[in-house]
Amino acid sequence: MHAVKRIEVLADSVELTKILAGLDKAGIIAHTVIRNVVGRSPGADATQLDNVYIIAFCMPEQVKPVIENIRPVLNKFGGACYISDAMEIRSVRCIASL
Amino acid sequence: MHAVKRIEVLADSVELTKILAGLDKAGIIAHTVIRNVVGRSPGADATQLDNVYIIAFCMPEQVKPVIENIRPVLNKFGGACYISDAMEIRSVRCIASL
Amino acid sequence: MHAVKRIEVLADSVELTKILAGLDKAGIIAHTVIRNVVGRSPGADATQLDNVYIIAFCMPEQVKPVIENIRPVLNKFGGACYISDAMEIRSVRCIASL
Amino acid sequence: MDVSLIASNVLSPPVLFFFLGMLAVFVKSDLEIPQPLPKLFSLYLLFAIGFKGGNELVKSGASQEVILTLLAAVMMACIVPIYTFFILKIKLDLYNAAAIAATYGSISAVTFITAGSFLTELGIDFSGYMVAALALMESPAIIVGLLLVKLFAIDKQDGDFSWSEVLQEAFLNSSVFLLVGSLIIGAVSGEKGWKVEEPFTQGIFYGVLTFFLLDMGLVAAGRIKDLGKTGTFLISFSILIPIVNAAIGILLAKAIGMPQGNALLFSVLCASASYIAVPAAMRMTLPEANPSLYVTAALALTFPFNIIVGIPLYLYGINLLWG
Amino acid sequence: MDVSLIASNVLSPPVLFFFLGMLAVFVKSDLEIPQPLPKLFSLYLLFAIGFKGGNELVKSGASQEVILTLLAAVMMACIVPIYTFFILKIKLDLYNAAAIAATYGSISAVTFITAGSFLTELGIDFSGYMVAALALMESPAIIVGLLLVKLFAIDKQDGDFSWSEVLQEAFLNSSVFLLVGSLIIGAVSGEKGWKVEEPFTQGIFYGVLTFFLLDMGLVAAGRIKDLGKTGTFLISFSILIPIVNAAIGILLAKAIGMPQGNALLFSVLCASASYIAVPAAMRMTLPEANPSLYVTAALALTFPFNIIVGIPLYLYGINLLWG
Amino acid sequence: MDVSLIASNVLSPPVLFFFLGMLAVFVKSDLEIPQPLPKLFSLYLLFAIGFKGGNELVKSGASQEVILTLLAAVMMACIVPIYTFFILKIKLDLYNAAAIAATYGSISAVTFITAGSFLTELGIDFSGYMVAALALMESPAIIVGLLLVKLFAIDKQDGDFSWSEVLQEAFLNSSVFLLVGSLIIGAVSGEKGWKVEEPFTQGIFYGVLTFFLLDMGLVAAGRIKDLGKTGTFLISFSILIPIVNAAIGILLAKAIGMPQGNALLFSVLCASASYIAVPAAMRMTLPEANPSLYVTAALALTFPFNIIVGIPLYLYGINLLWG
Ligand SMILES: Nc1ncnc2c1ncn2[C@@H]1O[C@H](COP(=O)(O)O)[C@@H](O)[C@H]1O
Ligand SMILES: Nc1ncnc2c1ncn2[C@@H]1O[C@H](COP(=O)(O)O)[C@@H](O)[C@H]1O
Ligand SMILES: Nc1ncnc2c1ncn2[C@@H]1O[C@H](COP(=O)(O)O)[C@@H](O)[C@H]1O
Ligand code: NA
Ligand code: NA
Ligand code: NA
Repeated sequence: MHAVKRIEVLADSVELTKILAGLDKAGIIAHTVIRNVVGRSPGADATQLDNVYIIAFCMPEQVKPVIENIRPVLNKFGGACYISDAMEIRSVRCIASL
Repeated sequence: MHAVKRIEVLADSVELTKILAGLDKAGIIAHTVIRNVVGRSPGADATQLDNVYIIAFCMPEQVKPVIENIRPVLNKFGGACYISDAMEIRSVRCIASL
Repeated sequence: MHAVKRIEVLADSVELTKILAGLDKAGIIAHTVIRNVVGRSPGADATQLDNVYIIAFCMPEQVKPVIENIRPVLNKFGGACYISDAMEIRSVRCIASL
Repeated sequence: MDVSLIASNVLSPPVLFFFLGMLAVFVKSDLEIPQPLPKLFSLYLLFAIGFKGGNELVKSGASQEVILTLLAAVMMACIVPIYTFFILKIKLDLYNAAAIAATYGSISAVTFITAGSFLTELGIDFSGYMVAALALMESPAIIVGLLLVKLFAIDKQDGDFSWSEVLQEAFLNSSVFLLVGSLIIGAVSGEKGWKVEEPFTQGIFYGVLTFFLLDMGLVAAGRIKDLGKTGTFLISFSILIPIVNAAIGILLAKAIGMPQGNALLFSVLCASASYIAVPAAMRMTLPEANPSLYVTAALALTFPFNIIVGIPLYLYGINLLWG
Repeated sequence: MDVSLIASNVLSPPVLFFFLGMLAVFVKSDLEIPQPLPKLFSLYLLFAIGFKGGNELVKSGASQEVILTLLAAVMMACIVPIYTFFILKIKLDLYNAAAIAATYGSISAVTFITAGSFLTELGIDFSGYMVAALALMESPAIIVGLLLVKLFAIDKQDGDFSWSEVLQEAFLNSSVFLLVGSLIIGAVSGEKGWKVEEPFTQGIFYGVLTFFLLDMGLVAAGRIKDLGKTGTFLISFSILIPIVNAAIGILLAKAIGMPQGNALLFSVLCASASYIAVPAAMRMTLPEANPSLYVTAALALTFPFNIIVGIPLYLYGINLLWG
Repeated sequence: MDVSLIASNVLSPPVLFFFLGMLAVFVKSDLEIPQPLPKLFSLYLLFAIGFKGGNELVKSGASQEVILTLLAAVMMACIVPIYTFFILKIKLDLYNAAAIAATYGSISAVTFITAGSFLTELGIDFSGYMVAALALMESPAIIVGLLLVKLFAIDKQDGDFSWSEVLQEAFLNSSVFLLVGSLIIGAVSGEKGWKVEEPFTQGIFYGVLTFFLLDMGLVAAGRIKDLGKTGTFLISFSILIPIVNAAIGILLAKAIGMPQGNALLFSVLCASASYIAVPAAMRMTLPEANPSLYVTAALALTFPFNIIVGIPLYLYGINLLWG
């Protein structure tokens, strides 16, 4: 059991590939994507029908490079990113983010 | 990067409009809704097939008014609401919750 | 408003029954399941199309027994589990996790 | 009772697939028909019967028989929730009694459609305007059920719901809306419209019904484990009341002089209970009532009972009376 | 104008169900066709018209008429975005003008299909190779729209998009890909392939279209509340420009000597605007433009206008000219 | 080998749409058929072939030919995993060898259905009871595969799975359950049941298969990038073993005296590998094996090979032998 960071990205589905590439480049391979999420934001006038919700738990030191990779995408296409704390219970099977 | 609060509401899908109205009234326009979520709770006997999971990141000072708006809905129809901490990486494009 | 723990489990959908049984055995009846979640992890080579994302908010003292129940499942079949903090706004209607 | 009637009902593919769905749950097969596929089937079935019914309604016109049938339908939809409410109040509280009464006053479109397929297989005619009776019987029970709550609630603060929301739920819920809409469009678009739609609305109809009943079997069986919490009173209620309602329906049909096919469909409408539209309305307007009770009774007991035993049983009664 | 033309369009089931969908939104019914069902219908429709079109394309061969028609199609797809761009620039900024221009230069397959059904109902023939025209008109406007941005962007750093991504979006987006693929397969698989696919691609086609238009009604009406933000300029644009584009299309069709059925389809292609493929491409390549504007104009105004008024109106014009 | 055989296979719409799906992935089109639509198609196909097969099974009765065919089917389903296991053990560890062996001992219903369509197009008859052979061949390999693990596991603690879970997965997984259920219902519901279901189960069958193969093309091509990790041994295995299995199947078919159509279907059953039911069972019962290996081999190599080359190749062999 050790401390990790939860990165959550909410964005239009057209950005998905770009955001996952941003995670990848920062060394974060593990992620989970929830599609067909419906959202609203003051930025977009209408209800966006096809958003994605991306969750990735990673090492605290990976947060900074990820943000650097993702921010330009969000700046160009919109979307939001949130960081919070969590504790990881990793199975022995994988070596993800150890 | 600044501190925000994550509001999560888990409820029956019939409550969705009422809960979003509660967010709106507290000035929280941005939100994300995940539909077709399956849940169980000690309150309901059976597995509920059509729940919704609502996530909204907002300013810390918006939490109190939101709770006041949402609590009566949850009291009447059931459901649960959770608050936690997060850091926001906002794009420059939108002015949501700044 | 009182402190609770958020348990998040990300795993292959074949594990769902086993993980819910693990929650149940630790006295956590309330949960929410998001299906058809897409994920990747360094453990699995390919993109997994049929993952589940399980969320359960529970009392802090329930965390330890849950982990003990779930860890063997994750060790055998893969998956990850994360714990974080939240505040619960419970409706008066249910007595879940009070 | 004529054994061949039961046999020809039970051996029809839709009913057999309903059994197969139930069996899947009992043997713990992982067979499932994920959402929104069941939703697709139910939208399709409402569209198809509405469109066909409207088309035939125009041909039949508004004879005295039609008007009497539709009046009888509305009457039953208003009376059934009243007397079932008082029966239910014997054992249940106000809110649950009202919610279950509303459920049984309304109808199940799939039971109706299955009865229609049964008649078609037996070569017995029925009129397209029976779909109008179906449409008319969906909503009134919701209103009646809530009026009963208003009347009998001691603490007047309880049971506070906005009537505009109630009317909305009753008359504009998706089932009623799509059915009535398709009925009107079917009536308006005439022979030419029918011809082009026919391979879709008629050709594959039976197959989609079969698939949908497979799903209904899965869902109904999944609810059976909740029967324990329901109690013997409600279990008996959900088997006996359909028979009572069907019997009243049959007598009324005889009095009006409906042909046998229509009489069966009418009795099935009286006997069936709503497990989609009314429960959704009740969750919104009577959150004090327990969905486990009204959904389980209608879905896990009354629905299978009508599909398997009820339909041939009611036809047997009709055959006796019409003789 | 011949009233019977409007009537026979408006009273056809697909258009009536489009109204029903809009009505559902206006009266706040909870009717919805959840994803991915609309996606299923649109994949099906592209597959079915592509396959049929390809099959007929082979039979008709590459006559001069065919070649002229396809050339005219590509020409219109390139010219429409140019002149609409300059009209739009009067009131809108560069990015929105270009995105809307691209939207109107491209086409709406459902409008085309509805026009085809309309012709079938009236018993007017049209050629299978019109589907090839449809396919050819989807993509060019995307390229033209982005070229206009490149030309008129003052700050050359703005509007920086990779051309490989643009070409990808334009020519390999799922609509174009499936339509062209089905067209080619329809052409290759011949009479034998057609026969086995026919109950699926032809039989239930009209019914699926009807269902899909119900959903389009729901979606279009849901967008109408955004019209306020759109402004009167864009509202007028989205009603008037289709008429202008259709008129040019009709004159071109007359000049080439298309038969009446083909002329209607051609004018409908010119008049219609894309609300799926082009908006998706614009979000990727011109994120500076506001999707609310281009989607709402194409979907909430131009699409219903064409479906309800445009199709019979353009046919009326064609009937006058062809005499 | 007769070129016209390959041509008439490759030019059939289902196979062409399979190519189209693969092409979509290679050119990075965003074409996708979102879940649960592929699930709908596969449920439908199992339902339709089961129902039809059961219906025809009753007509053919239980002749010696039928019994011998079904026995041969079960035999092959038990033997194939055994000898493939020993071949696989040359290069792979116990768990992966057993999981892949189980995969190849079982069958792919879609390959079977595609072979059936191919025969129909060529006008070659085949018997409805071949569907029973298909059903019988799904499960045994799962059991055999796990028995092999039990036998060869050195550390006896490893490979600990509960046999009740294994039997559950083998005989009650949704594919087997729906297929066998539909088969029985098809047999029970007779001519009358067939007639009403026919437009659904038969009419649109070929079209749904076509659509489903489009999706299979997308899925199979998506897996191809994993082939690198699979290694040349497994790549050769997944092309050569189907041919070996088909050859054994053909010889057995000849020995029994099956007609040519049945012989093709039988050889295709032997040659095909499961990429749905068995992988699901293996994930539960042999989590030590790597799904990337067994799914990729069956789906990205063996499936396309059989669909494109295998089916006409095996028929060519049969035509030679039966002369
Ligand atoms: N504060 C927020 N809370 C929850 N979801 C948000 C928030 N901000 C943005 N989103 C989601 O992200 C999507 C794109 O945001 P935007 O780019 O700001 O339009 C929205 O449609 C929402 O689904
Ligand atoms: N403690 C919890 N953890 C996760 N989900 C919950 C929890 N409590 C309630 N839910 C979700 O909220 C829905 C409605 O809750 P209730 O009103 O308590 O029946 C349930 O069906 C669950 O999906
Ligand atoms: N660090 C992580 N962040 C987000 N999702 C994860 C993470 N690790 C695992 N997952 C999810 O859990 C699934 C199974 O993980 P594994 O067993 O490690 O292959 C993956 O396909 C992901 O969807
Ligand atoms: Na009733
Ligand atoms: Na156009
Ligand atoms: Na095999």
